[in-house]
Amino acid sequence: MNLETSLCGIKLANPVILASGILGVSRSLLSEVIRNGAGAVTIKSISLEAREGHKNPTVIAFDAGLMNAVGYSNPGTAGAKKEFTGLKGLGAPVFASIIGQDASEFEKVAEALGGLEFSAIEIPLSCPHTPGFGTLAGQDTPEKTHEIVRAVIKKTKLPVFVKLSPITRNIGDVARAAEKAGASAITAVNTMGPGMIINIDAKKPVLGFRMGGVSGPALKPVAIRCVYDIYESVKIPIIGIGGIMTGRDAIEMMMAGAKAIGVGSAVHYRGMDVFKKICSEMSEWMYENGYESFDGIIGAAHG
Amino acid sequence: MNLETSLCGIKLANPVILASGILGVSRSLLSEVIRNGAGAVTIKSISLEAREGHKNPTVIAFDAGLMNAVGYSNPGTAGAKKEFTGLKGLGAPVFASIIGQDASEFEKVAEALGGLEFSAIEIPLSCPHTPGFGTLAGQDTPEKTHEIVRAVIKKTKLPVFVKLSPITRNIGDVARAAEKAGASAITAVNTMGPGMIINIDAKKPVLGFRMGGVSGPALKPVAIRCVYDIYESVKIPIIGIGGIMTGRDAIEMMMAGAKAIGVGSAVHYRGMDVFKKICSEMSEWMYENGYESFDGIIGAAHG
Amino acid sequence: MDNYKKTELPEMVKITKIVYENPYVRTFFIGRKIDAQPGQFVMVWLPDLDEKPFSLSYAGNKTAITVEEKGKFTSALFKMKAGDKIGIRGPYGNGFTLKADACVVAGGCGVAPLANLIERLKNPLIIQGARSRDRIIFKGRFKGASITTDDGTAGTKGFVTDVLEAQLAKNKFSIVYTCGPEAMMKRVFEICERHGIECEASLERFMKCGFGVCGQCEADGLRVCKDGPVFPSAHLRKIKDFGSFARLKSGEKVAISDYAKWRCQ
Amino acid sequence: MDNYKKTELPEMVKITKIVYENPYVRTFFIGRKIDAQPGQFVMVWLPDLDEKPFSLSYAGNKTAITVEEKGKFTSALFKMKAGDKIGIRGPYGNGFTLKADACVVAGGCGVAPLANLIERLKNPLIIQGARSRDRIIFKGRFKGASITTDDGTAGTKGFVTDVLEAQLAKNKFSIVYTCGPEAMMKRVFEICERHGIECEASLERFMKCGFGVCGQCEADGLRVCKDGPVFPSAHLRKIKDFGSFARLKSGEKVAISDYAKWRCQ
Ligand SMILES: Cc1cc2nc3c(=O)[nH]c(=O)nc-3n(C[C@H](O)[C@H](O)[C@H](O)COP(=O)(O)OP(=O)(O)OC[C@H]3O[C@@H](n4cnc5c(N)ncnc54)[C@H](O)[C@@H]3O)c2cc1C
Ligand SMILES: Cc1cc2nc3c(=O)[nH]c(=O)nc-3n(C[C@H](O)[C@H](O)[C@H](O)COP(=O)(O)OP(=O)(O)OC[C@H]3O[C@@H](n4cnc5c(N)ncnc54)[C@H](O)[C@@H]3O)c2cc1C
Ligand SMILES: Cc1cc2nc3c(=O)[nH]c(=O)nc-3n(C[C@H](O)[C@H](O)[C@H](O)COP(=O)(O)O)c2cc1C
Ligand SMILES: Cc1cc2nc3c(=O)[nH]c(=O)nc-3n(C[C@H](O)[C@H](O)[C@H](O)COP(=O)(O)O)c2cc1C
Ligand code: FES
Ligand code: FES
Repeated sequence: MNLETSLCGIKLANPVILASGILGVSRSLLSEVIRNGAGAVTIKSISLEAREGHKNPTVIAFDAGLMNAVGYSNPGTAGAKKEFTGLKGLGAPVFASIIGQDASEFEKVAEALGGLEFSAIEIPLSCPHTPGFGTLAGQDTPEKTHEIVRAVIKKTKLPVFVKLSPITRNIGDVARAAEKAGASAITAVNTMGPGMIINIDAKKPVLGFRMGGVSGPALKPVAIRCVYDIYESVKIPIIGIGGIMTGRDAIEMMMAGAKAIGVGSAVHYRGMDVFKKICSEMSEWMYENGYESFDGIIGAAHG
Repeated sequence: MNLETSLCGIKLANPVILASGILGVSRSLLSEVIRNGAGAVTIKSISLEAREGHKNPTVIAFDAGLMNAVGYSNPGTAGAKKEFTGLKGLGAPVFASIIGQDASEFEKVAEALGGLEFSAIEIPLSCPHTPGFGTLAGQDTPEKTHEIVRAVIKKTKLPVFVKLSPITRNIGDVARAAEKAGASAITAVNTMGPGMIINIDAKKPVLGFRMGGVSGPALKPVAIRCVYDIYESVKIPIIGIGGIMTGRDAIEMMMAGAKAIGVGSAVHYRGMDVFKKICSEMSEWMYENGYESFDGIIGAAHG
Repeated sequence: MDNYKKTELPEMVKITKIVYENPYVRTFFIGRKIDAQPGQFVMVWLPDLDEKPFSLSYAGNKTAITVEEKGKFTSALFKMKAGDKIGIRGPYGNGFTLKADACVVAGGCGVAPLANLIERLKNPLIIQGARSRDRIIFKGRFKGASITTDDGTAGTKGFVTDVLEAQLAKNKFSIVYTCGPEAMMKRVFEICERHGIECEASLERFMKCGFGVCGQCEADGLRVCKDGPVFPSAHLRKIKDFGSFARLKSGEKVAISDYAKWRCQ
Repeated sequence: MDNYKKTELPEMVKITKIVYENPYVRTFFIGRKIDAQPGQFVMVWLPDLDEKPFSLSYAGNKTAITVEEKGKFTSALFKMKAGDKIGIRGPYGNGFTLKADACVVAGGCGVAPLANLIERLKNPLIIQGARSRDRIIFKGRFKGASITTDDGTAGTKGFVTDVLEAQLAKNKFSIVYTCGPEAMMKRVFEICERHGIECEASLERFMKCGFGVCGQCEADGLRVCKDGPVFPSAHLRKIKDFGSFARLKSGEKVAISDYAKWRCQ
């Protein structure tokens, strides 16, 4: 089965993309992920200055998914410029992910990473557990979304993906605001919640930041619904993320309206070769059901 | 271990309460649930007129929890008056749950059920999948919450519990609005999302209403965080609901700030005697850890 | 520890064969083996339309449901052809106990779950009733059934309950299994009570979840989907609703005749 | 199908016994049996403070970690008494392979995971180095170790690498296991390469998740928490960072000496 697809003019060998914040700290790890079958990879989000993030524990796994409050640790634009060189040599497109506390910070980061060989820039306006960023900074309103997208677009010629939060009400409106402002695609969704897990023997929340974003199986139905809503609201392509574990999950996300899908937590449950596994499971299902491309699949659950 | 507690002056043999919408359609089924160890029970929500609710499938179970879009099917106040007679004879407090499309409907339902032997009235402002009600009708804003609570309080002398949604941002503010308006307790939380599950072989969302509220394990960390936030915002007691399966989960919810806990989806996973099971697991943990009451437990994870 | 992963989601399965039992009833064989006890049921989903419970009339390697065309849902089912797919979840509920020296009393489409039972029993006495000759289901599937029809077009003219009374006068049974219109089952149960014979009846109520959480199907504190659909005499005695009341989709409890009317509209 | 229920949450376990190895190092035995391969580690959580990785220095029925007091976290651990509880999750990572004719080269606190290994090996040659006499750990736990100290206060004055060179000149080993300061391990590896001997080294990087998802601990595309912490020669050859670079908490890659300085602040 040929799983080739394209996203905003970017060619992908398959639609399974590494989500931001999982493994994406180094060029070599991105290369490993590509070797394990990802059609494209996203780096861990980069801010203007280096950030240490929250204290440990920062990532835990509970019954129904993962929870994290990494807190956007990253080496800043300076570190990123050293790390992410020669990306064209990796064999698959690499997407930048950039964050800022306001539109002007977003601008600066976009500009700083301009010289690198990224294929697109993703802007998450949706982290639920880092003060100053994402939903805690109100970046998920239609107004702020519009403002930030405009600012980034001024500074880059690359396609801009806007990453939304599942906790945003009327997510379709925000997607529309992003589209109007010139975004090339919507990435949906970031982690949910935030949630909290308390260790009752210690009488303390486990995460260093006390609360964190929920991903994995717990998030999947909410992510599917978000993508379904967004698909009814915009014409630009959607990268569907949230709890995708299997080829069937990926097809489900596409039927909700996603053109490509992102995978994060599944790396924990199924190993780094989950990308290959998902692709072969997709192929198998498509073969068995007589599909030769994603044409009859994307958005099929609508109407 | 003595698990007795009290909630707004209502004595409970234990703090484990049947959540609204699970099993609570008849007096005899409530009686069964009490026989199976519940400290109190909540009826399925009642509207002014009878409602058939959404078409099937209305309740499904996925990897990480349940999803439902029952759509508030209920026999209306007339049916409820016939069904819920002689409640004092059941051996545990029974809480009404009432819904309306606006404050005046809430008023009427509260009034209509006035003659019955309920121990409290719960008002869910938080259903995520029924047009005209809950979050789809914007009943979860501080303003609407205040208005509806005021209206209900005028018509009843019973304690009023306000049930909040985990998808409400700044849930603490809404809890404060409810407290200010005179609510006696906060019930937190209702289902999350909404979410959607698509059957890829049918290419269709499974639920009759396409989307539905997520409960069970997937909801737990979000519910814990909501209760944690509410505990920092109000002084009235909190009934913590969401994904409680075990005695340890119940203790965790109490450490987040709940005085009592609600159980719904666990009936699916552990059977109708889950109430007894949770109580004995709580007792066991308390005994092993030297607790004789809930004093050192409620809110223990704060500070 | 209990299993927290009981998913309850429909799976699309192919209809492999359709057997026309009579002008009103068809048996749909499906391409999935379901190992179920006689008496258990599945929820059948027709995407975009609805989902309803149906007893398994065959289980194991050849699994099937037998359906009477009654309303919107079953009409849609009757339009389907072999090769089409329907959603299935389950099996749900409990089954009949399997005992020797049994008598089986079936009314109309109620023979569906009983047929599956009969094939696992040793020489049961079978009393099968239908309104008329053209409504008899599973003709020839089991030998030696005493047939009754309301109009006398086949077998004895009269009701299954008449045959049951006559049989009980001369023979001994350890148990009577029954499924059919609830009024009929109620009469069968009363006859059994009079003769001091254990009875198991398969009840039918409007269902939503099918796995015991919503409460919709309750009958006097018992969930028909989970504690039933098959109830022993001890339960039947306690269920005051049995033969008298059932709940509409809204949960409103009405006389069983009103329930039937609502179901027929 | 793969298991979707791998929870990774700390469990509070009692410290059952504390052994003072030397003025700077203590072994904390815990009241939970952890069946781990030598070389595997656990994440230790001190609520409200932080969570850090520690190798198991004993595994199985008596499970322990051996800790050097270095900073805020280990100081807090050193204030704890038997009976106090710490959070534990794991074990994580891979272990050393178990081979005959082995040589074990331990530097400082690096002897912790190796001690656990030594007890499962048949007569390995043990070379254990420390800065000075009072810094030697596990004195008497294994017999016949060649001790070196930087200052000559015990054993031979000099470095473990000197002893290793001398041993390789006269003896044959199938493998050399090593753990200690990374500069030391790098030298050990280079010596092994020169002699064509397989080497396994246990690397240390700043960790967050510990189970392979965050990428924080990566070294040239390998995750120290998941693909390591024990790496065979084939990997060590590929890891250009080995002995040269490591990442700060922010993910910034710096010279290993700067990393050490940051860790010491
Ligand atoms: C446990 C269980 C097992 C079942 N097994 C079968 C089965 O094997 N075969 C089968 O055909 N149906 C069975 N049913 C009934 C089935 O689920 C549907 O309700 C029925 O087929 C109605 O079809 P419909 O949706 O087309 O009709 P609707 O669109 O709901 O229209 C109303 C029709 O429902 C009918 N109805 C069906 N059963 C009853 C009843 N007992 N009392 C009153 N009204 C009734 C009415 O007569 C009427 O014609 C079972 C129900 C339950 C709860
Ligand atoms: C897989 C793995 C296994 C480990 N096993 C052990 C063990 O068995 N025993 C043990 O004591 N520690 C072990 N560590 C190190 C441990 O996790 C802590 O990082 C260390 O104890 C620092 O303690 P601290 O938090 O008190 O110091 P911090 O508050 O982080 O203060 C900084 C200190 O970290 C030190 N540090 C520790 N190790 C290194 C190193 N290799 N390179 C540079 N600096 C270092 C610095 O010397 C400095 O004193 C292990 C680490 C990993 C990744
Ligand atoms: C440990 C971890 C770190 C993450 N860090 C980021 C991040 O830096 N930027 C971002 O946009 N999303 C981040 N996310 C969110 C993921 O990209 C993804 O949207 C989310 O986890 C849902 O997908 P999943 O269920 O496949 O994991 C992170 C998720 C996890 C689990
Ligand atoms: C099938 C089902 C029906 C429900 N119906 C109602 C309802 O009528 N009114 C209400 O307030 N909550 C309703 N809820 C929400 C529950 O009361 C509860 O808040 C939620 O399920 C979370 O708890 P749990 O995880 O223990 O199930 C329903 C939940 C389920 C699963
Ligand atoms: S149908 Fe839901 S409890 Fe029986
Ligand atoms: S610490 Fe997260 S991948 Fe190793």
